[in-house]
Formats: sequence, C-alpha cells, structure tokens
Amino acid sequence: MSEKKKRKVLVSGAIAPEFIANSIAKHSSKTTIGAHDIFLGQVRSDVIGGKTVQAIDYTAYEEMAEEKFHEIREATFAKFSLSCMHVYHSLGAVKAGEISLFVFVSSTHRADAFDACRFVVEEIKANVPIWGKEIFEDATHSWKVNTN
Amino acid sequence: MSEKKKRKVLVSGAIAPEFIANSIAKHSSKTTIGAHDIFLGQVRSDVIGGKTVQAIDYTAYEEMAEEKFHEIREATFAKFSLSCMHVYHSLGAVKAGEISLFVFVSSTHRADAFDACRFVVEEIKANVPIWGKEIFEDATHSWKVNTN
Amino acid sequence: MSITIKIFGQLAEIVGSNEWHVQDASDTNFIKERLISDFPKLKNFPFVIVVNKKFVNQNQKIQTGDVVALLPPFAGG
Amino acid sequence: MSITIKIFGQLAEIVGSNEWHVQDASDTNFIKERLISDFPKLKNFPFVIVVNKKFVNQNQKIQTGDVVALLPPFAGG
Repeated sequence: MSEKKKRKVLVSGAIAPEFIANSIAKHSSKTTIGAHDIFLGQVRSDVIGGKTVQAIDYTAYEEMAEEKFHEIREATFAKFSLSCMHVYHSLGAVKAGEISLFVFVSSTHRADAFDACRFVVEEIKANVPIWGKEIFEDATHSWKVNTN
Repeated sequence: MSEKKKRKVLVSGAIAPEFIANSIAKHSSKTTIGAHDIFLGQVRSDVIGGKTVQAIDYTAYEEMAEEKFHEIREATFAKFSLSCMHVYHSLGAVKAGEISLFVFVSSTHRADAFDACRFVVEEIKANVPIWGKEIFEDATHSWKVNTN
Repeated sequence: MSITIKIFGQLAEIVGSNEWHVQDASDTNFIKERLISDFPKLKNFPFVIVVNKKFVNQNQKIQTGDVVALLPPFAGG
Repeated sequence: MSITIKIFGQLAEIVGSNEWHVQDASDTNFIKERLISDFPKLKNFPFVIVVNKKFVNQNQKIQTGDVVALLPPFAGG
C-alpha cells in the first residue's frame, strides 16, 4: 500500500476559477515551495463537419480512472522532487470555455514543477479511461479524439 | 512598432490568488483555447546562514524591465502559436508564501502552452533587470541569487 | 462461464448498451472474436480490453469474478 | 562630459547610492575602470553595464543624453 492517501480526482461538472484560487491560496503556508505549475484544459468550441461544439459530456470507467490517477501520482512523486500535487478532472457536461482538467504541481525549484506538470498531463491523456462526447448545437454529437 | 499593445507587467506587492482566478475566468469567452499553462513563483522562507527569509523586497530598473518584458512577449508570440499571454511580476515586499510572478499562457493545443510558459519564465529570469532583497526576521538581509 | 462485460464511450454507443453478456467466456481472445462477430461494425474500431482494471496485451484466461471491460481510445483532458 | 549613472540592487548598496556621477565619461570601459578605482570592493563583483537600456558587450562611446546603468545579476521570479 502506498503511504500517500488516495484522493478523488473525478469531479462533477466544470472546474471553477474560484476553486483554483482556493487551491493556490492553501499553499501559502508551505513556504518551501518556490514554483507552481498549473495546467488547465479548457473545452474548445471546435467546428466539426460544419457544426460547433457547445459542450463536452465526459464519462469514465471511474474505478479504473481513479486507480490510474493514483498510479500517475505515485510515479510523479517517484520521478520528480515535488512538494505537492493536485489533479481534478470533470465528469458530465462541461461547456465550451469552461475548464475540465486542473493539474497543479509545486516544488522548491521550477524545473521539477515544469517537468512534473507536463508528465502528469501526458500520462492522463494516454492512460486514464475517460471519454468525451462533443455536443453540437443541434443536439447531435461526435466523439472527442485526443491529439498531441 | 509592434501591433500588440504594451501592458504593464510590474505590479505593487504580492499577486493575489483572486487576481489569478479573475484572469482565468476572463478566458472563458475565448473558446479556441484548449490549454492554459500557468507558472507561479512563490517566495520561499529559505534558511541562509541560520536566518529565515521572511519576505523578499523586489526592485527593478523599471523602464528597462518593462521593455524587456515586451521583447519577451513579442519573441514568445513569434516562436509559439498562442491565443494569449499575461505576465505580472511584483515590486516591493512580498512575504514568504506569497506569489511574486504570474505567467499565464494559452493556446489551442497543450504543447504550445507548455513550451511557451517555460520559455517566458526562463527569459524573465535571464534577461529582466529585477533584484530581490531577502529580509530576515532580525531585519538584516541578503541578496537573492537565481538558480536553475 | 457467463460474464458481464462493461462497455464505455463510443463502443457502448455502437453496441447499444453499457453492458454486454457473453456465454462461455473462456479467455480474452474469445471475447474479442465474439464481440466482432456480434457487432461487425467493430472490426476496424480501435479498442482495448482490460481485466480487473489492467490492460491485457496478450490472450488471458478469464476466471470467475474477473471484471472485464472494453475501452475505446481515451480522450481525457 | 559628466554623466549620472543609475545603480541598482546590491551594487547600489555597495556604492551607497542609486546614482553615481562620473566626470569625463568618454566610453563604457572608462566608466568601469573608474567605478572599480572608486569602489575597490567591486573588483570581483559581477555586473553588467547598459546604455539606453541595451546591454553593452564591448567598449562603447558615450554620447550626450545617453542613459547609463550598472546592473548586478538579475534575480526576478
């Protein structure tokens, strides 16, 4: 068993800017931190076949996704010198312009924060069973395909 | 002359988490954005010669610093495919645990945001005339030295 | 052995359900072949099979109590 | 020509002022030599000289109206 307690990563709906601000504010007591890197995934209103994406409806194989998020967390702490790390991913509908992924990594020096944040985002995209149904204005949909 | 208008980067005192939240929220209308990368520099309470840093008092060659920030902005837009970019750096006293640098870069795809954010931070550290006086609890000080 | 297989995302849409029941599911190759025979549209559709939340890269026997799932390409983020 | 040079950070602390006046400042080498002769502590102190906010990597003539500054190593971020 891991020493670090499992946190729930999947959250219902969009991630609010105020939630991000609260997360940042909580780190002011951790004064060995010198660098934070935050990645935010925002839903784009892509045009696909002439129709514009209004929202993405996210689903996941939840138990497996949480397990994968935990494995990524363990791997990231093993690989980089980090003070802390927080990850949140939306489930359900997230409108275009709203945030569906929040990766927040903190370290004493900036190189670890930069490297770790990017590592976490790439791992999530590659290994976590989450899907996104892109909803158009006419209620039809297509399935989101990740690119690099 | 550049097309992009010059913005003031240097701000008085620490950068508040609420300010960061507002910046994020403002981007919800830009729905070609898919990825944001945010770097935050936080003042560490380093122990130097047995004394603990309470705050950093930042000074700058202000006119030159703003010019350099603008050059970095132009270079970053030329080098990466970005939707937008915002940079703020503190002047004056910033307490340990507070934020003194806020770099916010947004793009359609994540690689540009990651690469650009890191580029901007490295450029700032290397080329912008800013200095930090590390203030100890007994009101003595030392001068901040940047590392990689 | 009859097992219930979880199905997700676009794969669930094609199959028309989040679950799919297979009789005599001896191993993962059997499951894949049966899936494609029941749903010919999936022949060229990329998916992975996981058993007990682990990716299965070669054929694996199915035991009583195993949790099997079929996953289309991931699109998190 | 007499010019006023801006000084910043630890360099200003060592010199004891944010400004320093030099008589007959013909070029940047002259300014550097004069600085070190007035403040011998600066002999091994790293600093750069900028003229009109541009880094000067080789000796440069000083013109009337030039803004000269002496900058210790940067520590932004």
